[in-house]
Amino acid sequence: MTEYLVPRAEGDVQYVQLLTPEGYRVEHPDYAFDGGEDEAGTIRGFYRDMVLTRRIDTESTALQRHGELGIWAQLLGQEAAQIGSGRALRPQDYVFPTYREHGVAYCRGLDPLRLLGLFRGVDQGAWDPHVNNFANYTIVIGAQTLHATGYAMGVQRDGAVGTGDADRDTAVVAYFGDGASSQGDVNESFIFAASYNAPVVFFCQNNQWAISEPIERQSRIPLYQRARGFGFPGVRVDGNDVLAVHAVTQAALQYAREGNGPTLVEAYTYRMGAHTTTDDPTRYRLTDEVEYWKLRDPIARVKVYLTRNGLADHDFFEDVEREAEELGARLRDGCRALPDPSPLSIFDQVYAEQTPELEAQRDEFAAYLDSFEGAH
Amino acid sequence: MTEYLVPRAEGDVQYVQLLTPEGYRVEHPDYAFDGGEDEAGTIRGFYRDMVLTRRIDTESTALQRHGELGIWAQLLGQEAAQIGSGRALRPQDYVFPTYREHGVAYCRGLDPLRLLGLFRGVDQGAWDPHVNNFANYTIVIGAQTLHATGYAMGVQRDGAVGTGDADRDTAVVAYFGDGASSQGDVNESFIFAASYNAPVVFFCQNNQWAISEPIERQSRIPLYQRARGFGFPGVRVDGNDVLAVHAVTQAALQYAREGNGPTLVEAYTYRMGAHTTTDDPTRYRLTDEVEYWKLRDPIARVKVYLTRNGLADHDFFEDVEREAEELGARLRDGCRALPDPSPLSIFDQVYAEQTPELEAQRDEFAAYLDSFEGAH
Amino acid sequence: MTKVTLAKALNMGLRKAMETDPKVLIMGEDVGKLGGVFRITDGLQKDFGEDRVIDSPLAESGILGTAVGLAMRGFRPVCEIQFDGFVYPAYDQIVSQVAKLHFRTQGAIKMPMVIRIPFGGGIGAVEHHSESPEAQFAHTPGLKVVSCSNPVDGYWMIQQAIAHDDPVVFLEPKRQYHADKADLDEEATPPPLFSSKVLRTGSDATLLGYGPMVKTLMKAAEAAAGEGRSLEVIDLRTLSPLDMGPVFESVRKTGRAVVAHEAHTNLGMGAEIAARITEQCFYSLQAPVLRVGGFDTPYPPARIEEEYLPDLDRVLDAVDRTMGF
Amino acid sequence: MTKVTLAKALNMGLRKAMETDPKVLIMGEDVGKLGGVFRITDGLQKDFGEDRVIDSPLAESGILGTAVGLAMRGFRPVCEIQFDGFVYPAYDQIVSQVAKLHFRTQGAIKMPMVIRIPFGGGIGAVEHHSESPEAQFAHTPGLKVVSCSNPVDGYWMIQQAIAHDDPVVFLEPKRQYHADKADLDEEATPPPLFSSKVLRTGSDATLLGYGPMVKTLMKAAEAAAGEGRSLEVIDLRTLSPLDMGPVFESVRKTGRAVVAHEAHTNLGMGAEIAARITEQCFYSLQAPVLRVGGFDTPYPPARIEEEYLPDLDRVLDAVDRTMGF
Ligand SMILES: Cc1ncc(C[n+]2csc(CCOP(=O)(O)OP(=O)(O)O)c2C)c(N)n1
Ligand SMILES: Cc1ncc(C[n+]2csc(CCOP(=O)(O)OP(=O)(O)O)c2C)c(N)n1
Ligand SMILES: [Mg+2]
Ligand SMILES: [Mg+2]
Repeated sequence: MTEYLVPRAEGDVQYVQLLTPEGYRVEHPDYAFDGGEDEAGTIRGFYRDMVLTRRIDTESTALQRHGELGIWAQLLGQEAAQIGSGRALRPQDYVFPTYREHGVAYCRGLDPLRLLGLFRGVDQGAWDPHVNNFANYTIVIGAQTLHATGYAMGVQRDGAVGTGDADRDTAVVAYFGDGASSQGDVNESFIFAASYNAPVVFFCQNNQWAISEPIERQSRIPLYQRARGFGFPGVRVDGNDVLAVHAVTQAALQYAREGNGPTLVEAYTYRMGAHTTTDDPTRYRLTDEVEYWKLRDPIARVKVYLTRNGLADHDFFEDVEREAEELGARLRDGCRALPDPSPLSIFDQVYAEQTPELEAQRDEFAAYLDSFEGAH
Repeated sequence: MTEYLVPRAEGDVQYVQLLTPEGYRVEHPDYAFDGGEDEAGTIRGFYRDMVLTRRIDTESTALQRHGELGIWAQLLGQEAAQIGSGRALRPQDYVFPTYREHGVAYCRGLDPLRLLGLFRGVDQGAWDPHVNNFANYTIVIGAQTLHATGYAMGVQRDGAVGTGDADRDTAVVAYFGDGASSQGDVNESFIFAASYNAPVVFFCQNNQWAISEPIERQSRIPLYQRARGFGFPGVRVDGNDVLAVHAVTQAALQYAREGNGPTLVEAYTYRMGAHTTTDDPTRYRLTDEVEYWKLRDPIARVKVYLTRNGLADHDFFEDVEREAEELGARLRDGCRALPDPSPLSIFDQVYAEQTPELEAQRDEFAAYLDSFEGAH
Repeated sequence: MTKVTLAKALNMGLRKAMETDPKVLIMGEDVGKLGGVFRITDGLQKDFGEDRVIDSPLAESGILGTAVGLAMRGFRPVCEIQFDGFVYPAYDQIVSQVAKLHFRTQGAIKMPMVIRIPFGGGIGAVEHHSESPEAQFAHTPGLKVVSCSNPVDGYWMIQQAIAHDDPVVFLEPKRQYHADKADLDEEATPPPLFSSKVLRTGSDATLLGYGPMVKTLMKAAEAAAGEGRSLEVIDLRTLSPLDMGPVFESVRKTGRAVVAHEAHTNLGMGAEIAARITEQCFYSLQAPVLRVGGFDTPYPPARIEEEYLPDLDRVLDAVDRTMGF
Repeated sequence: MTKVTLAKALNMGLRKAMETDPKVLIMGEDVGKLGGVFRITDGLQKDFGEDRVIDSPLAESGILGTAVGLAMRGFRPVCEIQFDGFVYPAYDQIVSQVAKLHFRTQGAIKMPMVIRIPFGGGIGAVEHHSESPEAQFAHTPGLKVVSCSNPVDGYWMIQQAIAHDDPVVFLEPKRQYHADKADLDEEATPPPLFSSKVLRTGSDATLLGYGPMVKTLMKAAEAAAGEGRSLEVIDLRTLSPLDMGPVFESVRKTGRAVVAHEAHTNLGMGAEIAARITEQCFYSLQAPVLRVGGFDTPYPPARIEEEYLPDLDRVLDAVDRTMGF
């Protein structure tokens, strides 16, 4: 399939970009980066976020290699897409992730150890979503886009949209992948969101691959254009440019909060690693392509920008590095210390109101387990 | 919901039209009607087809009222959409209908009595689809659009597309409704068709209603534009104009046969009757709307055109009327004569290769039935 | 006391639930102005508005999937599936999301949702309008499944299901919607939702059923009584969890049981009920538990559906057979 | 004779089927270059081309729905569902279309389709990757359902399923893909597809299972033999239709049966098998048929899946209990 030999995103890709791979700021007619009062500080913050997110990723990958995790879904290369969008959220906004939004989870304040619990197999990603307004990871492709849309319909019913109150108006974000765009559920979520004008931002990380399948298998036109078929705006952003992602997401969120309805944001990025730690991408893609994307690294360009413009010094980068080391150590230790669940606990979590028959099954199993205790 | 008070299709609807409701031919920059050598004869044929189709419909509605059918899905008002498209097909083309394409069935040469079998409940629409290249009615909304796409993928694999051989190149048509456009399956069929560039025409009869739900609940932009989101052409045609429907469908079919892939055709029409004979449309729509559409009757405008231009005389119209009467009589008699299935037959049709356990169940039931025979 | 049909009772129960709790929403195809194709939601949109009685796009997965999100936002969605055979496009959302979210989140998320499904045959309909999908939902941990058989139960059970914090698949025997009227006392105290009920006591054998079959079982017991045979009838009411206590008690007394449902016999509820009775009442059983179900074929064309559906004769035939052991 | 794993045997069987019949197609996610996430289709796209080994868009309903159309055009699609838990988006197409088209058309349309599903647990995976959905398909008339338990069966059964004119849900015990190697004689004559098989004869009780449980049952019988207990083991192989002849024969001899599966116990295959055995062997039974299954909870996190899955101890515990009656 030589048609994928030529690295995509070469020249012909039209997207919103505010920081080039070489670290130069550029203008865009429709979008500008809003870094607040202390713009340099904000960008340094993004840098730190991306480095820490990458550390979460590499550390977790290593933990999987050491047998501490059953599997890990890597985000390497997608840091800008996740931090840029995650940092555009307000506290009251609500996120519905896939299984790969570790950077967004981090932005929402979820302890990365909660993510490890899922991949270690001690739980199924059992955090309380209402604590950080960050829903639980969803593995069935696309299902969460409908949940997000429904939640946004709830937001409408609560009158938390279009009031002009910045602390009240709420947007919902549905993350999904390029592959997911083919699922019926995702398209139905577009239909419901359009029909009810729900305050939801569909944030697609087009990382070019759905396991071994290239984006061309899912769509023959740029994905952001899917929205045209449903009557709401779509925009493609350089997903490796944290400033552009932030600007575009912020605009889409605000559009939703104001009651203007859904937007599709396509963050054009690349999955630098394997699909998961069990995947072997050499079977289906060429290193040329990976090499090409290495030059567009989302973190490197921010570092160059900060350095070239004297916005961050050596100490800053060292501090971030140290912080990353600490985070890594905490993850290593914390992961190993995650307690295994008790076998009997599974019976207690099936229903909000336990059933007598399941209670009986539990008791029977408890007695059975006890019989071994006795035997030893 | 006053927003539906104003009859839709007033002025702002852009579509391909070649014959006005008043029966005047008009030009369109992209589409021209091709009536062959004997254009007037062709149009008279369309007229006849539409009248007979309407008769099938009204006769069946009457049969339902008399208790001879369990239910009937009326097509009243959609005759042009169905005859215009049905008459654009070549023998080798293949049709995947919903449950309302009685006019297309008629074009394919399927005996209308076969349709009555389904609605009478003597079978489930059990015609052999390969005889007329007309698949069986599908009741689960949207499911057949994927079947059509798969069939079209098969056509590709058989090399029956893009050869230039007019008797070989094959297009597939998937009929569906405006409501169906919201189903995941329909959107997935767009994705598969686009991805493989399959020779399929998606023919949507937008009759403005999905039972009680207006089209606005399904899409906030004109439906034909849905195709834009998937990267293939979409076109809206006046679904009550048999010449325009024929021209547009013929073009889309030819486009598919030549290997250019899918097209979405939206035939903008109106369901003049109830959703089915069990529906009561007065609960959800205004007579004003129906009155408006009565003026756009698909048959009347052809009659006016033929008459005004001296292309058909009184005898012709009388002949058609007589033919319709005969057809009606045949349906009435034929319907009543449709044999009830034998209860035991249901066991024989579950599998191509009968299973011993089902055979046993059959035998047991046969013995049980026999026990009553004895008792009487 | 008012005389009401099952359809009316459900409508009244829904209205009551909406009045009681402003978080209760109704969602589905044609549930608004039309009041649903069976008119079960008749008048509710008019009185509670379009925000609470939501006509959805024609997409069942979309209905259930957005209901999940609405439930997460604190609402209590009551989703109507238009006909049994159209629940399958939503199957993934139901079994992988609705059923599992409480478990996945260790209780952080509740799914107080009701999935109303008019089910069963006997109305002369075309394909996909007469299915009995209960076993598939009852096999799915995380869901609860109930079925009402009469107007009074309909009125109470729908309210109890809506007030319940777990997702409930609520199966309505569509053939009974307008079949009979019953006296409804809105002041009465209903039995718990997840309980089965002995409707008629007897000593020779136990008849078990739910939803549309209950009426048939009662008639069968009546007919049998005429021939001097005393049959106990139990309306199971809840299919997941099953409330087997009264069943075991009954079978220990009668020694014989026949379980009936419209669903395919193979792997239908009858299989589970037979297995449980046999496990728990082995020494009391005078005969194997016999099953009377729909055949293991797709639902047939309407003209022969009455042959397909278990009826009084087939139930009594099974009773004869069990007595013959 | 070659020593092959189940994964390899299936791959060889698929290849053979594709060589034999040019109408055989393979469809699914990542089945092409990658050869599927389990590599069952490894090398097939390279040798048979993209037209016959089709990487599909990420949409299960789309895969099954287009397969229906391809079957109507005369092809024989073999659809791979990547993991058991991802079959549900295709559930509607499977139960309402694939299963019913032959019936609907009174035989005018055949659906010679195989739906391959790697199923079951024990591989340390995350949610939705360890499901056992067999009962739901076996409950659906129009489908046939089989499961292989070893490489030799895998090689033959996949070919037989593909050659068969009805739709076959083909359940592959993913835990066994690379577990063991077996001698494969490609010249042998396989037993019929829809037949169960006595793997070990015994006299005290009968163990029944399929797919991933068969190995456990054999080990249990082995262990029991060490304690002087003689257990018969039957690999059911076909779940719909069931081939109960050898089972009845066995139970009439032993008087006791234990049926095991990973699927939830409630309404699992065990319920049906227990019910049928009880119906047919009532006077031979010394004890109720006991069931050892997955609990009636969602599949748990990987760290406790071994507790959830029926194992040798739980099987032997059930044998003890059945002997205690
Ligand atoms: C319904 C469903 N089908 C298949 C899978 C298996 N699967 C997991 S991830 C994946 C690819 C997803 O690709 P994409 O949406 O692009 O997201 P990415 O993994 O690239 O972030 C597949 C096929 C699944 N999880 N759910
Ligand atoms: C999956 C599914 N859900 C619901 C139904 C019930 N139903 C039958 S027709 C219909 C409306 C279809 O509207 P549309 O697609 O516009 O076609 P029309 O009937 O107007 O021709 C509905 C909801 C169904 N048949 N299938
Ligand atoms: Mg991707
Ligand atoms: Mg319509």
